[in-house]
Amino acid sequence: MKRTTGEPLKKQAALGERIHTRLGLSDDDLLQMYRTMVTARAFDERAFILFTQGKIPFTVTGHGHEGAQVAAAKCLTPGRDWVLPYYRDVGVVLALGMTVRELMLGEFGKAADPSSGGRQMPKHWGCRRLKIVTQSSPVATQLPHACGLAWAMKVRNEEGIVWVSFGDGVASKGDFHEALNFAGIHKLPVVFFCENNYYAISVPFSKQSPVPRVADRAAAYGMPGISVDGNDVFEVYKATREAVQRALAGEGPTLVEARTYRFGPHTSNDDDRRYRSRDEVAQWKEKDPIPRFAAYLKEIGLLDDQEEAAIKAEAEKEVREAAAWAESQPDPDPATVAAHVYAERGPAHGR
Amino acid sequence: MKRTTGEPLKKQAALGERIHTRLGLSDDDLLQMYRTMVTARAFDERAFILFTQGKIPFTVTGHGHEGAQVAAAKCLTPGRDWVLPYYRDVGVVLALGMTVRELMLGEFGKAADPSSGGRQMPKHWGCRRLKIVTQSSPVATQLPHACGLAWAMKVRNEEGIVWVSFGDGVASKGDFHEALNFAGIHKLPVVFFCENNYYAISVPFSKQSPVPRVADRAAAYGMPGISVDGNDVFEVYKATREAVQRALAGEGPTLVEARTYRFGPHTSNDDDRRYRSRDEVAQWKEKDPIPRFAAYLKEIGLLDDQEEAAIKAEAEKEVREAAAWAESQPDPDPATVAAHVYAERGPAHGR
Amino acid sequence: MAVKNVLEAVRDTLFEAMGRDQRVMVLGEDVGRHGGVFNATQGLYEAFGEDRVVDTPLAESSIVGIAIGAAFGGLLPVAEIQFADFIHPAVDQIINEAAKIRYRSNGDFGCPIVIRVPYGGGVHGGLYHSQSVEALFFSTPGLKIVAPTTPADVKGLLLAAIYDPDPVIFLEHKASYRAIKGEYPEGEFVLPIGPADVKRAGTDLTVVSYGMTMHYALQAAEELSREEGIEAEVIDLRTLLPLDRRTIVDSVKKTGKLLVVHEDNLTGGVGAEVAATVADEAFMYLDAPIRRLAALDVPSTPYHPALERAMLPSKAQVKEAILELARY
Amino acid sequence: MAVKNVLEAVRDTLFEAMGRDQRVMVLGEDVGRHGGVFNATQGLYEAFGEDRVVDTPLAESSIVGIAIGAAFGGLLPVAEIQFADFIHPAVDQIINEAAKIRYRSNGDFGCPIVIRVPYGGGVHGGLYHSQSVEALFFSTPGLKIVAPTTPADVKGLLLAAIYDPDPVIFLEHKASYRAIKGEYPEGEFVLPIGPADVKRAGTDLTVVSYGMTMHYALQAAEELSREEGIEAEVIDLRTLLPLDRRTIVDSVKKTGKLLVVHEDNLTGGVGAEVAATVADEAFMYLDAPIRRLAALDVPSTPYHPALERAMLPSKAQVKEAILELARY
Ligand SMILES: Cc1ncc(C[n+]2csc(CCOP(=O)(O)OP(=O)(O)O)c2C)c(N)n1
Ligand SMILES: Cc1ncc(C[n+]2csc(CCOP(=O)(O)OP(=O)(O)O)c2C)c(N)n1
Ligand SMILES: [Mg+2]
Ligand SMILES: [Mg+2]
Repeated sequence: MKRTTGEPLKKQAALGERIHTRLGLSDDDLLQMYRTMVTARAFDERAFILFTQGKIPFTVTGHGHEGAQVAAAKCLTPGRDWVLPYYRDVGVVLALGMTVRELMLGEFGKAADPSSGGRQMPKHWGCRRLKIVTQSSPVATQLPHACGLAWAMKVRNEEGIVWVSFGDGVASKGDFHEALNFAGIHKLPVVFFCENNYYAISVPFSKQSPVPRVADRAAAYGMPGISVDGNDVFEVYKATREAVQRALAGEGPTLVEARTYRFGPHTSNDDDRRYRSRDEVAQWKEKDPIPRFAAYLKEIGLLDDQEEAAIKAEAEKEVREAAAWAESQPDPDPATVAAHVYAERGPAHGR
Repeated sequence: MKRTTGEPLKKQAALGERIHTRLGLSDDDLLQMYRTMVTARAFDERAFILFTQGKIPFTVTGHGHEGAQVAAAKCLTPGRDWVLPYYRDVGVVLALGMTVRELMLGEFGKAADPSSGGRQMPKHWGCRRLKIVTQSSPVATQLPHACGLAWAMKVRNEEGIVWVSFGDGVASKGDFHEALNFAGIHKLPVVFFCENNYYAISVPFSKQSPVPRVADRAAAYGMPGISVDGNDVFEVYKATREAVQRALAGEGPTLVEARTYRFGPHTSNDDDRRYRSRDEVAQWKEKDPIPRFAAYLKEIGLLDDQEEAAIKAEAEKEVREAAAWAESQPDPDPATVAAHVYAERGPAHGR
Repeated sequence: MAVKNVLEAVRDTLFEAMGRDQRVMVLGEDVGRHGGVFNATQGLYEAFGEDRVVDTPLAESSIVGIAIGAAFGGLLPVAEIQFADFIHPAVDQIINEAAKIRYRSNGDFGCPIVIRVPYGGGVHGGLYHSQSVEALFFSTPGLKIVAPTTPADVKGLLLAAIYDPDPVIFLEHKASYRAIKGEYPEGEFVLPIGPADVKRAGTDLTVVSYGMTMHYALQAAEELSREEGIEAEVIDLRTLLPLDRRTIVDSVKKTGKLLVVHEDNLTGGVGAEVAATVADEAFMYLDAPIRRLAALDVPSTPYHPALERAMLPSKAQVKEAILELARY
Repeated sequence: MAVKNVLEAVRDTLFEAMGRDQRVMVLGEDVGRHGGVFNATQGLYEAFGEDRVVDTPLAESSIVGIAIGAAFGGLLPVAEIQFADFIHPAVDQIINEAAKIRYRSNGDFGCPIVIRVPYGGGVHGGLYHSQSVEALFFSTPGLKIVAPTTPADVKGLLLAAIYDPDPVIFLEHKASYRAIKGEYPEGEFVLPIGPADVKRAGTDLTVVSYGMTMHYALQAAEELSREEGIEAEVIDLRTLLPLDRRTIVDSVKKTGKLLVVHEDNLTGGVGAEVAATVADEAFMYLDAPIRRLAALDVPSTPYHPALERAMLPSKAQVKEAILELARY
């Protein structure tokens, strides 16, 4: 979508004090971020429809987390930084450069699914090209991997950082502790990014955590812990960027907590009415990061209602077309089921 | 040993402001504690001699930790509180009521060893009678057990607390985190007692911990963390007693850190000269809790040089005799090797 | 007798046990208000309260570790591991602690815990919601493993497990939850842990199995009886550890042929032990090679149905294997 | 060629590999300044510095997890687990992560790590410094397990493991460290992971083993050759996973009899798979029941030497088992 009038630019110039300029974000950055958020939302909505239609057996969505995800991803440099996202991070992987079509292949578990060729459930992304590390489902296991990657970058003097994300429930696990401890001891260039949506499936945060904030745990690891409103794109961007800068400067890891909410059920198998009141959900929906960001863009004249609708329509079209396309792609060949148990040939060359 | 003159009592009365009276410890308490410390020391010295003589294949000592151990144990009520000690805690189990002879059976792995009938290495105590829970060697695993015990006590409305000890290295492990997290969430009556001797075998504390104190980790679990000079019997006693009182009052867990030092090698298999300077060891030996406590006892007239020597001689005699006795006791019968894999009969009745 | 499915059997048995005995508690992720991601604990929270139905943090090692401690304290804990695929962080607590407590304390302490573990594939769960983990624990003396897949067996063995003085891993095949229905005995109904169950008597060959593949074997045996007059004896192990070698060996002594079938992958599976036992103790009675049918030796079950089917043993394969061995 | 013991072979091979290739690193508890509790990493810290010789915190899950991440980052990590008995907290990282990375990424990622694991009993280590853990990992496709016990095999397979593109568990029998000596090949000497090694050719029966019991078998075979004229073929598996079924089956086809010996306990051990394979693939060639000799099925090795001896298979028992089977 191209902008058609110069008007808003003028308006923006008059608003030199606006937060995004202070943060060094350009108009293009903002629009690109907004589009990615809308696309992420549309993607997950489509995935859920595919599930409801019985076209795919399962999905999991990031509804509500898009602001935090896209803001955090904006701080990363694709191809330089290693990224270990978790299953809600559709906004992250889109922002990094995975395409809607690639992601749709994953939803259907198609042969060409770049993450796993249909071996993993949807949303378990991996992509060597973009340094997105292959995900498992057991939670927290990726946190020590992030430390190992950071160790390798450090001793090989490679520029860049490691960004790893996870939910609030994950902070309860042993691997969380062991990883943050190691990163803290060795001041490794890792950004630990927690998307706190206050539930681990049905278990409320108060039964996961004796402290009110995930970030409160950072001090035990000798690292800064920053808790921000995860539905505020700029807060998340600012905190994550500072964390990335600290890491790049050799000052060590940071724990960033983005407080947000998941609007839908845990996965397509879940019924969240069993454990959350509709009131609570409705209250959080008022803080939806997408309309909130849109309001900002409108305020500074970067967006109007018509453009907003157009971006949404465009995103919906893209994901719908991608779904139809992906559905028609070849399924994995059962004859390949025993491939890749071991490497076809050695020796190791770092992969 | 009985006191022979009333003199010191008078002297003590004149010192009403002394710390031990403020803490509610009687003369008898002090002398009993002192004797236990000296016995623990003598026991471990004897064990090491037995190893050097080739009479036992292995041992591990608590040299240097005795002050912390005996002070902590003084806060516990045998038979009421559950106790999960670790392999250095000879002072703890002696204070609770295991006998020198029982412990010596363990050193030799004799059939009558109450902890394991010779199945475990020495110093892996367990004793249902005294609510001392059977120990494994993998570290940190006992911490969630402590939480489970506390849960059971809580829901069954049993009076008492759970006391669990461990080394500084253990704070690095996942099980440490998961246990303290659970205890913090549910405000369980547990005292987590860390004997920080600044080494996990050869690995110095600075490579285990990004924070200068183990107690600094407590805040992440919503519990108080108290770090005390572990060679100061009164500091340890005070902190532990407060922790026990909090637990009894339903106010939840506490992490107590007793900073101390191990005077000898990690175990009889270890040579600590590979990783610690003799200077460092010598400096810590100046803070030896036994002479330090003796000095206090002398100051308040509870002990003189002669009595000090007598207590030592008595302890040495006791452990020497116990060693000779234990050595002569029957070895485990090889025919019992397959016993106790499963219960001989059911059903379960809580054990 | 009421007819229930396996899931209902699990839930109702837990309900009965908790109603009858204050010491019984359940703990795990989402077992409380939610009632469990499979609904296996539904209603327990409302009936028995949060002291006895505990939503734990997301931390499997501590789930088992806390259960162990609670057992020391006199409770009879039933821990749920949400999916078998997530039991691995608890392996230390299970193998080094629970299974060794009695032995290492020379009988002074025991560990009466149950670990309920939904397992198995065929549910489009992909690599991490499909695993069979019995081989992981099968070399662990001190531990018991049961894997019942009829509602009656579930009830009888779950009650036995709760009252067993030793740690029991209670495997529940996810595909059996709704697919397998049967009579659910009322009241006190306890089956002994240990004995295998001859689910179908036969003379031509012995099929040893457990879990969903046991049902495949039963169905295939019925069909082959009708279609080919082949009479397969089908043994449902039900208890995997300790293994009931006697029933297996006696059967093979009668039939002369053995097929072992399981959904776990081939190498290192329970089937190897069954085969090895028979190759020793019933060698003189064997008329044919011992056959095993199992999942492919790949790291886990892939997500896409086409791959999943290619990986797991099917009923058709079981039938074919029985037929082939019968004709040997 | 120099004669070295197994421990020296481990250390010197690590030294060579690190000297030659910047990517090789070691990590674990006490591997740095201390040089390892068995001295297996002695001198590495001084030679290669703390970036490449890393004293980790006391946390096994992260030791393996960090190694995996470092491998993603282009290094070739060799992790040490101080004793096999402490590998259990790392089971999730090993089985669910390392072994599944290639498969789950459809070949996009690999996991070239080595996990060195001192294991085995007979060293008065009690329940938690004596365990054999091979059965725990043996049902894990995607993982490789090697267990060499001669200095030459150690060198050849450790170098192979370091350069293997997949995760390798490298089992080092603690009792072999000083007891087993032999020639240590100089320079580049790599053995393939996979093939078993026929350590002694024979015609009367096949003995399959690995680890210390393999040495017992070799000694017993020599003695029985002299004393009784019995010629046992002794196969050293060396690689347990993937299992070299071909060499085993071919040998049994020749000898007609099979004895499997290992120090791990019987039930669910590697021996079961070996026996099951032969009971299927060499059934027609078998002249006798397949025998297994292993440790007792108790939770672990007890501490007191009298109990320890009663639990572990001895050389005398191996000899007796060979003799008995040969005479069958
Ligand atoms: C080790 C492990 N245990 C259990 C699960 C099942 N499970 C999947 S997601 C989840 C909750 C995760 O909650 P949180 O970390 O807060 O992330 P969220 O889904 O809320 O974003 C659970 C229990 C798992 N994937 N891994
Ligand atoms: C899980 C586990 N890993 C490794 C070991 C080997 N080990 C025994 S004691 C020890 C160091 C413990 O240090 P710390 O916790 O500080 O206690 P300390 O011995 O210093 O009192 C290690 C690594 C073990 N027992 N358990
Ligand atoms: Mg959450
Ligand atoms: Mg220490």
